[in-house]
Amino acid sequence: MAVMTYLQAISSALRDELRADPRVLLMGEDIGVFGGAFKVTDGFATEFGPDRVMDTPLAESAIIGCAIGAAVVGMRPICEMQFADFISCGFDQLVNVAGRMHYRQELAVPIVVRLPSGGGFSGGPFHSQNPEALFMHSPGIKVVAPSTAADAKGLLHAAIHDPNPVCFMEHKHLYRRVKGEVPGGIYETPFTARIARPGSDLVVIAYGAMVDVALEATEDLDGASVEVLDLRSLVPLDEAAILDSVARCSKVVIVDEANMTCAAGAQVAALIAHRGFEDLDGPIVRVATPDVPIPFSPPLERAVLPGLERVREACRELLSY
Amino acid sequence: MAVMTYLQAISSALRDELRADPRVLLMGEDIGVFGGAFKVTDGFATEFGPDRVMDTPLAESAIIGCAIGAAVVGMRPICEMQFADFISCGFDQLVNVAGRMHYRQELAVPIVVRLPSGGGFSGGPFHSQNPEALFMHSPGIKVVAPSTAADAKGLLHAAIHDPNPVCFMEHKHLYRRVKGEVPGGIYETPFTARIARPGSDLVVIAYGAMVDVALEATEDLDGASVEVLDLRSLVPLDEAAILDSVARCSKVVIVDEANMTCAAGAQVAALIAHRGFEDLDGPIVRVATPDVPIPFSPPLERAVLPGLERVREACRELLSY
Amino acid sequence: MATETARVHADGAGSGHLQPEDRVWLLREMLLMRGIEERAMSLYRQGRIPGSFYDGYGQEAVSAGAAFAMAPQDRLCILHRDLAAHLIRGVTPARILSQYMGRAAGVTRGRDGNVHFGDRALGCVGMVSMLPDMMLVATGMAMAFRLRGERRCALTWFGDGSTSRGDFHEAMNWAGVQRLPVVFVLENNQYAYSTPIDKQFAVDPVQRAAAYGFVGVTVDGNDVEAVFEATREARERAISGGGPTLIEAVTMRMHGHAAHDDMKYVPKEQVQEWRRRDPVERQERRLRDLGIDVDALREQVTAEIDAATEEALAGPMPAAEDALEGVFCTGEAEPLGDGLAPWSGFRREQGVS
Amino acid sequence: MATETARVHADGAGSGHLQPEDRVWLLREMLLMRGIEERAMSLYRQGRIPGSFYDGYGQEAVSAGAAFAMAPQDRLCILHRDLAAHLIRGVTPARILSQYMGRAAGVTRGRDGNVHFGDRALGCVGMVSMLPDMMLVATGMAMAFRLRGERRCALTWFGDGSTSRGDFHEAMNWAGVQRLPVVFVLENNQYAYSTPIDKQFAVDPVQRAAAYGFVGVTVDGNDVEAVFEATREARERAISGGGPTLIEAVTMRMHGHAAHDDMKYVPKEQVQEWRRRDPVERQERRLRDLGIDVDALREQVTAEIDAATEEALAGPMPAAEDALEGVFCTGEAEPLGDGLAPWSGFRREQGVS
Ligand SMILES: Cc1ncc(C[n+]2csc(CCOP(=O)(O)OP(=O)(O)O)c2C)c(N)n1
Ligand SMILES: Cc1ncc(C[n+]2csc(CCOP(=O)(O)OP(=O)(O)O)c2C)c(N)n1
Ligand SMILES: [Mg+2]
Ligand SMILES: [Mg+2]
Repeated sequence: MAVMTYLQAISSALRDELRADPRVLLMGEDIGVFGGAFKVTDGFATEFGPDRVMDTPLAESAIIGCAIGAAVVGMRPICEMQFADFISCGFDQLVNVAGRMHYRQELAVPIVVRLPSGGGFSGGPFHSQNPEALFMHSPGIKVVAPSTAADAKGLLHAAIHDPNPVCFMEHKHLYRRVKGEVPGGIYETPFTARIARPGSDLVVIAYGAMVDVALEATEDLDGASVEVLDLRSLVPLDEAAILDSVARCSKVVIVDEANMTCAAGAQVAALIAHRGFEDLDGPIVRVATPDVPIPFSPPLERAVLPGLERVREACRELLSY
Repeated sequence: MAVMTYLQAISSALRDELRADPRVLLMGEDIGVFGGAFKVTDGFATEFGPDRVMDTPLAESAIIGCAIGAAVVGMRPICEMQFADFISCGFDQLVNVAGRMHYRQELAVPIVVRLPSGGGFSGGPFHSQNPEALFMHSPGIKVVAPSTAADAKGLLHAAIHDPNPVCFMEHKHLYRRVKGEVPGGIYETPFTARIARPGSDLVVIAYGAMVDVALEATEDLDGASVEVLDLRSLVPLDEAAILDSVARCSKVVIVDEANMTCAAGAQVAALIAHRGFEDLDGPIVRVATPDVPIPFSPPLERAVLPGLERVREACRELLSY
Repeated sequence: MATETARVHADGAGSGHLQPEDRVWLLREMLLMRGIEERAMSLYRQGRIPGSFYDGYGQEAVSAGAAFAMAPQDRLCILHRDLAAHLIRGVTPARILSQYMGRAAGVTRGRDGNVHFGDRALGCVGMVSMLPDMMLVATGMAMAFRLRGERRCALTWFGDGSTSRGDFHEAMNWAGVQRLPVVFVLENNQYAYSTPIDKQFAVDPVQRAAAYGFVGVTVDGNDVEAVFEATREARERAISGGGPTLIEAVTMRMHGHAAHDDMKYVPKEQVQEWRRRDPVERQERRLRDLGIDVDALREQVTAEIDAATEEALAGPMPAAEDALEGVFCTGEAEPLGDGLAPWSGFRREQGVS
Repeated sequence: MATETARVHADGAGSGHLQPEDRVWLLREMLLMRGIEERAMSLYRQGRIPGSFYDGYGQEAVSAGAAFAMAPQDRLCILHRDLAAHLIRGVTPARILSQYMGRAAGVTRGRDGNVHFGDRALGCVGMVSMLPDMMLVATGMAMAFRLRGERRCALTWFGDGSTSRGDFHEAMNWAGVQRLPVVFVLENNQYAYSTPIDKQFAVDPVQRAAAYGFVGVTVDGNDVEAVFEATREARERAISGGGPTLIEAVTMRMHGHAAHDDMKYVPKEQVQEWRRRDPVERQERRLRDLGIDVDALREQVTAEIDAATEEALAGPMPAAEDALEGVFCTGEAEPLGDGLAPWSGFRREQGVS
């Protein structure tokens, strides 16, 4: 198996699909000649031509809307938002046209929207957002969020093969920081959770960039056996895996990077409080970004994003409950 | 005190404000000559003129964006979405421009966005949505949702006086069904919860149209003493009142009409599971609309919206826990 | 490539590309549309149609004329006053009435409301309420056709009011930059709900086409053959690489926005003036001149609607359990199928007569 | 009212409405902009500016010329390559450099990134990233001015790329329908990030103004006096009820989109050609011809930037506790204040000289 960065794994999945399936088409701003703001599609325009790696006008609603149109006549469009934050400009097409199409008309909309998301590098209020909860709340959209290179590739393949609209949350902070072994060729990672590290005293539930934070924060926590559950998929949410971890560990900390209120973590907490209540041996603790725009200046940004210390503290406190 | 419908109370608040404050300005599609799709502004154009009760082009992003511009130069614009569902078309201006303005620039954006929301009358997937959770997840936006005529007026006054962007969730199903005594003149209902009916065995937490459902469903529940807490405001969320009810009742059912995942109810559940855990004497039960678009046909719509039976059943089950 | 706005068939001479059978077909579909909508309005008043009800009375020529120019392999996004387009593509009156009544046999099986439907098997995508979102979907279809080198086009309708929204612009601009085989039919019926066009735009939006680099055409929207002809030309241009066309069909919304709307805001004279230009009567006159028995046709159509109404009323409502099914596709993603295309010109193209 | 696109001052003759002091002021602000951005770039390379860094090298005339035509009571939404506008309104270089470095003394106190700022006390709203959202905010300001019968206008800049987005259209259309006192300055610098204009639009967007019912003007964006003159005229039109103006300032982005972008996608000849038209050098030549000591001015500016850099570097970073404050306004909503307006014409208007 090759060792790749998270970013290379994403590129590799896209390249493999472009080679394998003539229906696959990439659409986005500056993804062609320039290779994308993060260079995910570097060199693609040369290999696949400007029609299949399409530099679009600066128009997110059009990118999603045209992808929907292409999808229903047989293409497999993959849209890149230059930053996840810009999905606000294509939100209507995503939630109202793509998300509600199959239920209403039995017409599948096989599109993937790639959303470079998350903070940690002074991107400020408009280049650091984690909008996944917006899609989770909108029926008909799948949402996945890989934390490792292997899953980045496998989930992207699965997303492209899926007959439904899929939001692929790729965390910018992982792009070049995360490296790992990645199987060759096309393979699918299922839309289910994965136990990143088994444990028995407490489970930290996380996804995306927060999985590493959870692992590192709890690596050595006064000898406690801490499980880390990597959700990988937010829609569908692997409720069985979540409840299973809770049943085994009895204590839960949920970490996500999005703004706290109505976030993915809120849904996981609500699920456990309802259906895992009897297994609980302490409050369900959440660590998330408070309800503020992500500030630009490093001391401010550090103060709001969930970091090692906050996770560690939350776990310690709960363990001693 | 006059007896008014919920809709008349909203009209009355708008009229009083237009009379009292020259900075107040209504903007929306068909609100002028026609008086609005629901006739909330019936006759207003005659009294206040087409400039202050402005028929706008069909352009939600422009309605919100122009309201922001007018607000920062001293106006107090109140925008009407013809249906709450259409906020998807003005979502970006609302969350990125209005919501994040004060934090970034200390510039207040005193706008109100009126959102006729909710289902129950075969409005189908695009005239029945309850998008409040989207705003709750977006920092910098207040969200209120009255359930009575008196609160509809008082919360709207408070929203208009508030220096921040406020989403005013007015439930279409309550417009003409709900009637009540409404104080005269301009008064403010605080952005806090209200105990709609005190009780001690179980609390049902709800807002908007679900408050009546909760009250009716639990009016006579095998003699149990059921409290109903009407949240009224979702941002800010009256955490103290919620935790207080939970402390007194120990059992909680949360009802909201929005799609289940990441809804307001999820946030309330997560809050309680974290900070009210010790007071709990049973799982936190949620009743909400499953994650489907709201279907048009009556038997389908009835099957998904939270109704009396589902609430009753949830309470019964929890009471016997 | 900015071209001038042109006018076709303002003289009402009719299209030279239509056989008598075609002209009858067009009238038939307009009569069907009008008849179904009238029937639906009375079903609505009887409480048999839930929600609201919208119709296209007085605008029948726009959807009939444009849809008639579309080939089986073309794709359509049909708007809320365009019932004739569904009929032409092959949706039966019984399925339409079932749809309005929220029955299981409706096109969306009760999932969506009256005009929000499209039969995917017939190459149509049902609209969403958010106007004019479908312009982008049609643009995307056309993009796929161009990428694959196919001689097909996409067509969508939209109202004067919805030209104010951003998606109008994004679609027009994208289609212009990429020179896509798409036909945009702007149904200018003078009002957006209660709002007259002078509050929607300062300059007739057909003028915008040139600023996007393609052809804009104004056509008498109450002359079904003129609409057909303009669309036929636009389709030819599209499939032969000439890029998009914006067709403005000038017409009038003769009923309220929806069933509840008494249209008090419309000056009476305006309605009276347009009543004289009724598109159905106009086509009837043409056919009577050709010696065709229009009254027999009317009777046929009424009988068909009667039968359809009975069939629809006899059908069951959807089962409550069904409400949770189908949010996601669980099988293969099947693309849109081909629709009917009754224009004789297509049979001639294929050597069939 | 659709008018033709006009060209002003393509000959580079300079504006007849500027006194020598004004012309010096304009050069000074352009030199300051260039100098601050150059300094910032080296601070960025030293790791003292977090995040990314964007500049407006080669486009200094567009923001300087347009902002100089704005009165104190006018309101501005300033975009990412428009630093000179901030300077003209009265934001000091030290506050700008502090802003870039995320310091407490920056205009947004570290809340937002480098170019995303505006000083509300000086009548400016800082941009959001989503382009061109601020067009609607400016339109709304102008709407308020018209409603209140005030002789003021709003102005905003935006790039060629952002003309593709829906908000461009909604703003242009709304401003046209309501004939609002707003000036739209389209900064056509040939690229949107890596994407050349021919992938953004088929026809020069200045042509769209007529389709929205107002005046479109093309101006040499590298001639600060021509930009001033076009904006002055547009402002006159706006405040006297003549409606909006779209000014297209044709220029070239001479640096990469941001600090990380080597601009490989731009043909070398294109850059070379535009280098000859440098807007700063052009204004310098004009002033030298008037006998003004440009070198002394340059030195002054450098000294000012040195001092500002020192001041900014000495300032503290914001306190971590501060991160949670101020999401909501808790006091009174205070509207925007008035900015500086150094053009001598405004002093003359007020009888001051
Ligand atoms: C984005 C959006 N906002 C508001 C509405 C509510 N609405 C429904 S129809 C309508 C008027 C549409 O006018 P027009 O486009 O001219 O179409 P017409 O009904 O006249 O055919 C409005 C405002 C909508 N459907 N979509
Ligand atoms: C809605 C939106 N989508 C994407 C981006 C990412 N982005 C930042 S600048 C830029 C190019 C802007 O081009 P243009 O409008 O010509 O302005 P310029 O930078 O050339 O001055 C892009 C695509 C954005 N800022 N906003
Ligand atoms: Mg209309
Ligand atoms: Mg540009």
